[in-house]
Amino acid sequence: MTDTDNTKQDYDKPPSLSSALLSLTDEQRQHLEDLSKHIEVLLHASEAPLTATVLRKHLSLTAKELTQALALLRQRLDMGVLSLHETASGYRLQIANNYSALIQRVFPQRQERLSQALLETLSVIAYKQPVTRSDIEHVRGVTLSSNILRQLFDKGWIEEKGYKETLGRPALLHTTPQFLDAFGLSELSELPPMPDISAIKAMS
Amino acid sequence: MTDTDNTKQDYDKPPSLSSALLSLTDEQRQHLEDLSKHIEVLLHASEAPLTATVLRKHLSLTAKELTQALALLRQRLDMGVLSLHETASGYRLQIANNYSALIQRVFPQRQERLSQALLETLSVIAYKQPVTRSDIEHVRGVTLSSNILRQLFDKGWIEEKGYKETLGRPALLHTTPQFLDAFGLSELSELPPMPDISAIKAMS
Amino acid sequence: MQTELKNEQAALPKAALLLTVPQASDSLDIKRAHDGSVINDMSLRIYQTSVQHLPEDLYVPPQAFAIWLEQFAGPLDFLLYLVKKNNVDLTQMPILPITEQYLAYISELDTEHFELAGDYLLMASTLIAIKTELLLPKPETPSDERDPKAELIERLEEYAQIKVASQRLDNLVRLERDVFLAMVSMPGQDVMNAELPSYSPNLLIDSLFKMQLQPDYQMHTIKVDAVPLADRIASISRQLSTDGEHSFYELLDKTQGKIGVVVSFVAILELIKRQLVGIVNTELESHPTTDNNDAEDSHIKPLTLQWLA
Repeated sequence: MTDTDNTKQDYDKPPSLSSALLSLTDEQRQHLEDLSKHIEVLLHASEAPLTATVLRKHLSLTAKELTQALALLRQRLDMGVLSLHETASGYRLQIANNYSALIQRVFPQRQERLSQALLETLSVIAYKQPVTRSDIEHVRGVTLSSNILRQLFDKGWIEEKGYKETLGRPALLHTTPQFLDAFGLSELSELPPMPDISAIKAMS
Repeated sequence: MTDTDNTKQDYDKPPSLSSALLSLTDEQRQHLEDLSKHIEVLLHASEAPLTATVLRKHLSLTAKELTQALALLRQRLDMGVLSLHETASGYRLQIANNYSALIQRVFPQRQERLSQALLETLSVIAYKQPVTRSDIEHVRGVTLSSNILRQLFDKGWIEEKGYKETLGRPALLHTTPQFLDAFGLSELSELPPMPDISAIKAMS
Repeated sequence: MQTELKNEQAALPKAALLLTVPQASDSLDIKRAHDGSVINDMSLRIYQTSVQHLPEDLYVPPQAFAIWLEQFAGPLDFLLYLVKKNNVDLTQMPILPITEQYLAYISELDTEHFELAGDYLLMASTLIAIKTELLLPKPETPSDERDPKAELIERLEEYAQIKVASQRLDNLVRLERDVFLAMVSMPGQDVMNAELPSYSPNLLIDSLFKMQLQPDYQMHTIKVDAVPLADRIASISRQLSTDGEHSFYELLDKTQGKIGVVVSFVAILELIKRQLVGIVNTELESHPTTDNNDAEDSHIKPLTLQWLA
């Protein structure tokens, strides 16, 4: 698999890009262009980062097609404000680093404020892990917005690990060591004790 | 304000685009290019759509600069997979319509379905606003579950505003701009027409 | 699919509870009726009690019951269905046979579960009232009272209108079903994280309290909300439920000035009203702070609050 080789080159163009794309016919190039757009769509739509394996599976790509399509995608993104970022858990699209000052100026609250919906979701995952998406919806009684999960993945506070052996094999969500760091805990057992929710619910 | 003029042209290229950008010097063009990138960054980073007024304020733009920068942004987005969409509460970036099927296939969990009970409740609020809870119960003939209201509040589609001057001063429910955004409407008058009574009678 | 079914159940408690098909919660076994799939060999149960025979003039094939289970949104919806099934004009609705059908249907319900079917029973009583009126000889002098049958038909019409409107609403191109927002991540963590604050784990617990204690959206909303009441209620609930009891004074959060104290006080009142918190009588105990105070203060008894849940 080539996707782990260029982990550290997120913001550089891979050196062999142009040579890899040079010898293509127009038709091949158009095909690759389409593939790169499909990859971009999936990255924009996914809650969690997508690994090379998952991308290849969903789009039926060969390893070579993936490499070439990603190269094309990087080329196209260079004209805009996004960059393709590869983390341990997969690829994701993020706003290029040089715009961080602009974002912080316009949305100073963007980083610090955790919405109630986000906190509730995180709490359910932290206390009841491993949980599926529908477990969270069941506890909270409302549908879970993709945007909230995406934010939790972005912060690196949750990860997908394993599947529940039930219809559709939904992914199981866990909290990460970064979550513990952010909340000043050294292990999960240090979480404040769970309130007796059923007692509260019965009375209120 | 020019931002209301092209409401209906979300997916078409504005007709006067090229002529508006033709007479620019390289330097002016570069400046506009930067502005259009800043707009793109803010739209990506914002949790809600951004109005023309907000964009102009944060980026210190004249009305003309905004129009030109948005035109450039649309031009650039055309090469990728996103589209600039103008809604009741401002501009937002969404994945171009022709990729919806791909997303629905790969991420079926992103497709939010609404129950009949929720849709009926929402319709009563949307068509008869302002209404109280008991108005909704009267029309539907069913006790209103707080779960449905909670979901509608959670999505930000409805809000309480004012009270009905009757026993108990019950709160009045209205739909919000986010409701319009979610259903692709720019104002309440664009709601699909209510079926008239005669059609209903014939139907049964 | 699973999520969807859960939502339906949560959203339609009345309709979903009224009729339960075996393993209704197991989405594997229920084929979506509107997909046109046939459900075979389904024994019908109404509230755990299996129904041997259906009301005679209301034979509904078992497939239709699956539709009923998922589709009917209440008694008006069910009545509309009966009217349609009898193939009559709504305004010409033959109230007697329809009432008979409705009541025959409802009578199959196990008496133990009648309280759950409140909405359906309310409609049943309305129908009985109308039926009675129709059977009694008409009073000679026309009364000013509204004709209950006309009123019912009006309600049915209004409901039918809303039902169609809701289907039209559902046909609109909707965000997050037909079109999707683009999601991107913020610039690199290290760049943005420079000023990331550290969070207290109590935020998590407070959010859970808030989720459970959330008023039913019937409370008045306060515009200027520098110190959110819900947050304070959650935080005080956490402190009291963890430690069992606290002195009133300690619970008044003074870090946010007067407003903070006032909001804390209101939060405590709210919790007392909901009987989650009680006052412990501590009249004769001496309080450490009273020792140094003058006589005037010493008659103020320290107040201790206790978690009751």
